[in-house]
Amino acid sequence: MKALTTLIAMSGFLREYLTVLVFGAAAVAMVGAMLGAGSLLRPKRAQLQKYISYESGVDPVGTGWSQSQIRYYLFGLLFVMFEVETVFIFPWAVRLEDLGLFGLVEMVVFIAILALGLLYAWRKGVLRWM
Amino acid sequence: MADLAYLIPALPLAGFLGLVVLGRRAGDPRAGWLATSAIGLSFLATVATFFELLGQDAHHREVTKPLFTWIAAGGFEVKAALLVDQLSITMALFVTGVGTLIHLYSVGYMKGDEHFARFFVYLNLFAFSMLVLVLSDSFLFTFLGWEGVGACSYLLISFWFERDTAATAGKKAFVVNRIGDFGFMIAMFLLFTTVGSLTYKEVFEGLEGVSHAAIVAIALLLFLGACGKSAQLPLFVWLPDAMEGPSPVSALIHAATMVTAGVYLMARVSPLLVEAGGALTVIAIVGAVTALVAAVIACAQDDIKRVLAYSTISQLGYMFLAVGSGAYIAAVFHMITHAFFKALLFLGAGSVMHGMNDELNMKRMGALRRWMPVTGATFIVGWLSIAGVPPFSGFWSKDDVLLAAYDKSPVLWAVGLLTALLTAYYMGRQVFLVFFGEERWRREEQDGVQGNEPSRGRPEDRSEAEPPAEGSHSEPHESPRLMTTPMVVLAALAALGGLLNLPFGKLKFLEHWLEPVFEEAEHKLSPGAEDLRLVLALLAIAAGAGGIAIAYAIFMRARRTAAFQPALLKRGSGGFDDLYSFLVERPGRVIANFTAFVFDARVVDGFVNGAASVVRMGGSQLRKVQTGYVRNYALGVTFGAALLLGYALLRMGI
Amino acid sequence: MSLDGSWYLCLAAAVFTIGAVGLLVRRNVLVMFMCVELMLNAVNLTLVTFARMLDDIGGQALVFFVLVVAAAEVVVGLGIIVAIFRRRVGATADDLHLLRG
Amino acid sequence: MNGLPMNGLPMNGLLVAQAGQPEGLAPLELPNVEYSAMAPHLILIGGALVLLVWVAMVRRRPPWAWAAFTVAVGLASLGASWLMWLDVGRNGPRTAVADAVVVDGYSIFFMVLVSVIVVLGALMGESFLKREDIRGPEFYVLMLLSSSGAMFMASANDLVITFLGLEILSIALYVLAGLDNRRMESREAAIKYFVLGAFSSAVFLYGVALVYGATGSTNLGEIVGYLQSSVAPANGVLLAGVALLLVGFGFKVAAVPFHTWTPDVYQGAPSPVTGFMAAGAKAAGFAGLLRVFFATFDTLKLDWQPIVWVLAVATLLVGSVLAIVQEDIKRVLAYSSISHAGFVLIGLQAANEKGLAGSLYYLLTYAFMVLGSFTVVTLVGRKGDARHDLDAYRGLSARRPALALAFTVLLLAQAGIPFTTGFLAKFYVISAAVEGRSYSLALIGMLSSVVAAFFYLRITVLMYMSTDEEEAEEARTEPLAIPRSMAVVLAVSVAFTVAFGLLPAPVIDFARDATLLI
Repeated sequence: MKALTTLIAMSGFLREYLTVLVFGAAAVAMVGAMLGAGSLLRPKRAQLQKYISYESGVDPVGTGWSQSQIRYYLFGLLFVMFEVETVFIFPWAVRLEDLGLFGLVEMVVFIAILALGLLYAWRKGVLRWM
Repeated sequence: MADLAYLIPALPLAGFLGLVVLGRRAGDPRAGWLATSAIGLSFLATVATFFELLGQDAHHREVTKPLFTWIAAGGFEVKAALLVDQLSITMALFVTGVGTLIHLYSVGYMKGDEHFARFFVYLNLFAFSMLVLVLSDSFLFTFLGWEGVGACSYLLISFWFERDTAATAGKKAFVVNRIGDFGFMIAMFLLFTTVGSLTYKEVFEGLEGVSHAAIVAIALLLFLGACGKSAQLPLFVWLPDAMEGPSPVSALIHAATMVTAGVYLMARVSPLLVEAGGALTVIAIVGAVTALVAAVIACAQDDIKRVLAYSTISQLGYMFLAVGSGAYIAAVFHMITHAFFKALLFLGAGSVMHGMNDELNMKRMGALRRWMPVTGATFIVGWLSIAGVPPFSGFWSKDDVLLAAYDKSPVLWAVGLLTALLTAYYMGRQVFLVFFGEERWRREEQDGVQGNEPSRGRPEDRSEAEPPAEGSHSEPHESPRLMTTPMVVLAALAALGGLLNLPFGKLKFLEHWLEPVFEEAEHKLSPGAEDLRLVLALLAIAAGAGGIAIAYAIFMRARRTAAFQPALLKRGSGGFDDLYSFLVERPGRVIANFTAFVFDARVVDGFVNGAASVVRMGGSQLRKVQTGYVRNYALGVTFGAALLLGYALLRMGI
Repeated sequence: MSLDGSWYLCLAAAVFTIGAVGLLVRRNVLVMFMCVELMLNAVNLTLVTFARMLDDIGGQALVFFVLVVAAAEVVVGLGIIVAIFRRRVGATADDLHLLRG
Repeated sequence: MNGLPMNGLPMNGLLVAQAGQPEGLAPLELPNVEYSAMAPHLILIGGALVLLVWVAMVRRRPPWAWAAFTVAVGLASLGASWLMWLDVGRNGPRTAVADAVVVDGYSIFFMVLVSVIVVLGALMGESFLKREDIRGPEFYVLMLLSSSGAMFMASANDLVITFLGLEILSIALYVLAGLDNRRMESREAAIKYFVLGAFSSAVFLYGVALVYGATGSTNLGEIVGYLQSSVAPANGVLLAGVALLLVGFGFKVAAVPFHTWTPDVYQGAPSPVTGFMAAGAKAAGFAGLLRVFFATFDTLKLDWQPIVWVLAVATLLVGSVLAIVQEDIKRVLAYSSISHAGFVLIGLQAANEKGLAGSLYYLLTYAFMVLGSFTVVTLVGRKGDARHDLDAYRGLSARRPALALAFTVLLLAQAGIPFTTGFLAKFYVISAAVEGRSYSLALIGMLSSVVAAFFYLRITVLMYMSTDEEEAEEARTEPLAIPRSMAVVLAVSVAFTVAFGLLPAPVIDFARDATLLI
């Protein structure tokens, strides 16, 4: 009972979260019940074929591990770098007018340095997609 | 006043330095003459200062002449200064006087010795040290002289170091003296801690503040030092062996001067001894016992010089007996007369050896007075004096000592009387064996046996002028005049020495002279004692005559020379050597072995190597922490972080 | 009534410790790397909470720098990890123990 | 960083995500950023960028051009910091860039030190790269960047700047450690250094956050103000923050128990990088540590002094004891660097003026000694940078007497033999400890230097006790040529160690005048 009373006394702020909580719990309960009942009721005859990883019907070939192309990584890394750059540009953009010329020059320098990095990476052949 | 005083020690020092520089070039006689002139001038300076002091009235005869600042170490400062008073001048007088005579004698005696110059270098150094000891105004300077004479006695005893018996004798003398010096040093430390200064004047003034126990301790320790130097009972073993040195050395150092240093010290610290009541009786007892023991051993010695050595120990016993019974003046008087007749006897013995080709054993001498008339005559004067036959000096001084001893306690007087009888006996035996009786040295000649006691190859023989080749055994011959003149002078002094302090009323010069120095220390004779003097004197004369009669009966009449010579006595102080080596040497050797092999090897080295191996082992264990796995390292960092956070919580908690 | 700051701080501390333990326990280098990111974000949460509690902008500004640093670490870290573990299957941190002692 | 331009912006407005209402915004005052305060840092970063552009644009380049350029940049930053030293000398220390960066004797001391290290490091690296034919200026660019990070750490007046400096320094070093990708150890060293570095910087950051939470600001000046004003400053959160900061610095400085990475990374990384790391990274770590603990947390002295004592003792003992059982020269030098860190910690633990000056002096002299030593290690390592077992040094005196002599001087200096700066450094630090009345620490310091003397002498003995078959073996391997640039580094470091050992006055004054602007 004590849990209930604290529940009511909670502030409005929490009540909104409460509804989200209840809604999520209901969904989980429903799906769980269905799958649970299924696994309980069906007979269990384990065969090897049943445990092959399902690759949309195609029989899997080779081991689970494969030589991943490095270039995917490189692009990922570059993306992270420039995405963080934008993190800094956002607050700058919000107060553009107040920052005036000083702000502009500083941001240009900021972007230029990062562009230099990109130029170096480009000359090093990182961007060549082969 | 007494401005010549500094010359007294300075001259022998100058002689010493001169000889060191040009000794070798000066060569045989000239070096000797240089040394003798140095000490002669010093004697003149002493006489001049003596007369100057005599001119002063009784109470102004004490002068302190500052020389220079020796040690200036922060608060502690030692100034070198000479204390010129009646006692020190008396000592200086007979030290330089007898010293000059013996230097003269040595010039003759050492003629032909390869290390002639070196002998006189040591003699002058000895004279300087002795004078410093006697004239110093503080314990520290006395100790400087004390060590100097100790060193010189070592150098002179082992003068003929090729002979290993001489070398070991020198070492033995030095070690035994060191034990005495050890006592002296501790006494000085005690004095410094309790009184805070080392000069005699300040020490004696500052004595009130010191506890009685400390004073007794200091007195006994100083007495231990005196025992070491003056060869009293526990530490007398070195003196008989010291006879290995040349005879003038025995005469100067081991009869007249150095051995009396102990008595001088006791006299100098008399104000302190008075405060230390119990110590005086101890000194008296040790003195008496030493006198008796030495006299008994002397009776059984055949070596002419060893008899005189034990006799010296015995006479020193008398002096300490006098000091113990409070009669400092009697002790000094006996010291002076003893210096005269003992130096004379040793020189006599030296001249006998000189004439008899270094023959030491009295059994192979006899009737030498016909061949050595002067030596014989002077020896007999010395003998009569030491035996206490009036009017010779020995009688007067010994009589004073016995009177004081009686006053202290009749038992000590009885021991003293017995010793006097024994003294007369063994000196008589020596004289009859050596100078009277039939010529026993001639009988060996027929037997063809020429074995005198010490090995033939003694350097002293090589150094003898006449070639031994002449006949199997040369006739004994008189020593050259250079050697006999000092003996005659000494004989005169020995005979007339008594005049210094005749016991009749005004004639007590020495007593009046030394009165101011010992005024409160001197033990006033109890009233009844004075009239006993005559009775005691007669008894002493009787004892002396009795001893001589016994000796005469045994050695002149009975033709039997086998008097009672039990084996133990024969070995003399040998017994004591074994005792000491058993008591001291064996445990010392065991401890040394233990520390060297067991402790040092196992513990110390073990510790050092152990530490090294611990570090190495620790290193190899710790190395396991570096596993190479990143996650272990991360664990290390986390552990550190946890440690610090834990500490922070702890800090916050309290 | 809104939750006071200490709840958020405790949550952040919990996340931080999970990240730290994760780094110690897991063997795969990538997972260890993700745990580090987890720890950094836990610190971000603490910073923001303190900023709100102190009503001071400094904390939030600091978060930006933390983000930049985390990004830089990601780029460099992945670069090194990929360079080293390209040729081997199932790269775990424990394969790396050539240097030890 | 409340001096940031966004100050006036209703940040919390953003959080609540109402529609923007710009009219009610407070006017924005802009901080005046005087770039002159960060001249040396900017020179280094500029140099790095120019190098990057140069290699990107220009194809052909003479082999030594990059090294020469880096040396020029190093000298330029040295000149700039010397000018700042004179300027501070004239009109006193000041803070700049909205109190974020401080220009005082202390920071300029480290700028000078780091510039010198850059110059020597570039010289050392040039012939190494030629020998191992590692193309590309990456070595120089990363070195310049990490040095700028080191300078930021030294001149930071704000924990954020310290953290940024730490990160710039570390990330550049992670890559530098993995530069020689032919050798597996180098890559392994990089990974280890990276994972542990990231972990410890996260811990450090958490410390910063806690200190921020407890004192309300990350600016060192304001923290000091807070500590002095508040009545019971030492509350739990602050102490925990201080503890975590100590963990972060401890890791960077390789104090025990955070030292475990040092031997592996020092052995794995290429020798010139290890040299740079041992000199530059350690100096930067101590710069931050000394400023934060000595200046800022001075009022909490009673709290952190015992724990620093424990760290110092552990570092001293573990450093010297483990060095004895090592067989690889770089691991020996790694553990010796740990024990040297212990000595500097003694200076910190003394927590008095003399202790600070002692530590600074120690870092300066140690930098020269360790750079010289690693030059020799690089040389003896020969092609492939693999010959680091102690036997490689057997009989070195017979083959290269000059090299052997130089190495002996440097080793003896590290052991603390008189007439070298090493002795004065140890003496300075230990006398500070005695003055600070931590006698036990001084004693342990001396004990560990006794143990340390053993493994320094062991190497010296190896060099001078040549055995015959060594001669034959040497003839077979390619001759040990000493390129000019390496010779210069050796000469400079040995000269510095001995010259200022004999007449130490100028360097000691330099360390003493490097006062802190509290």
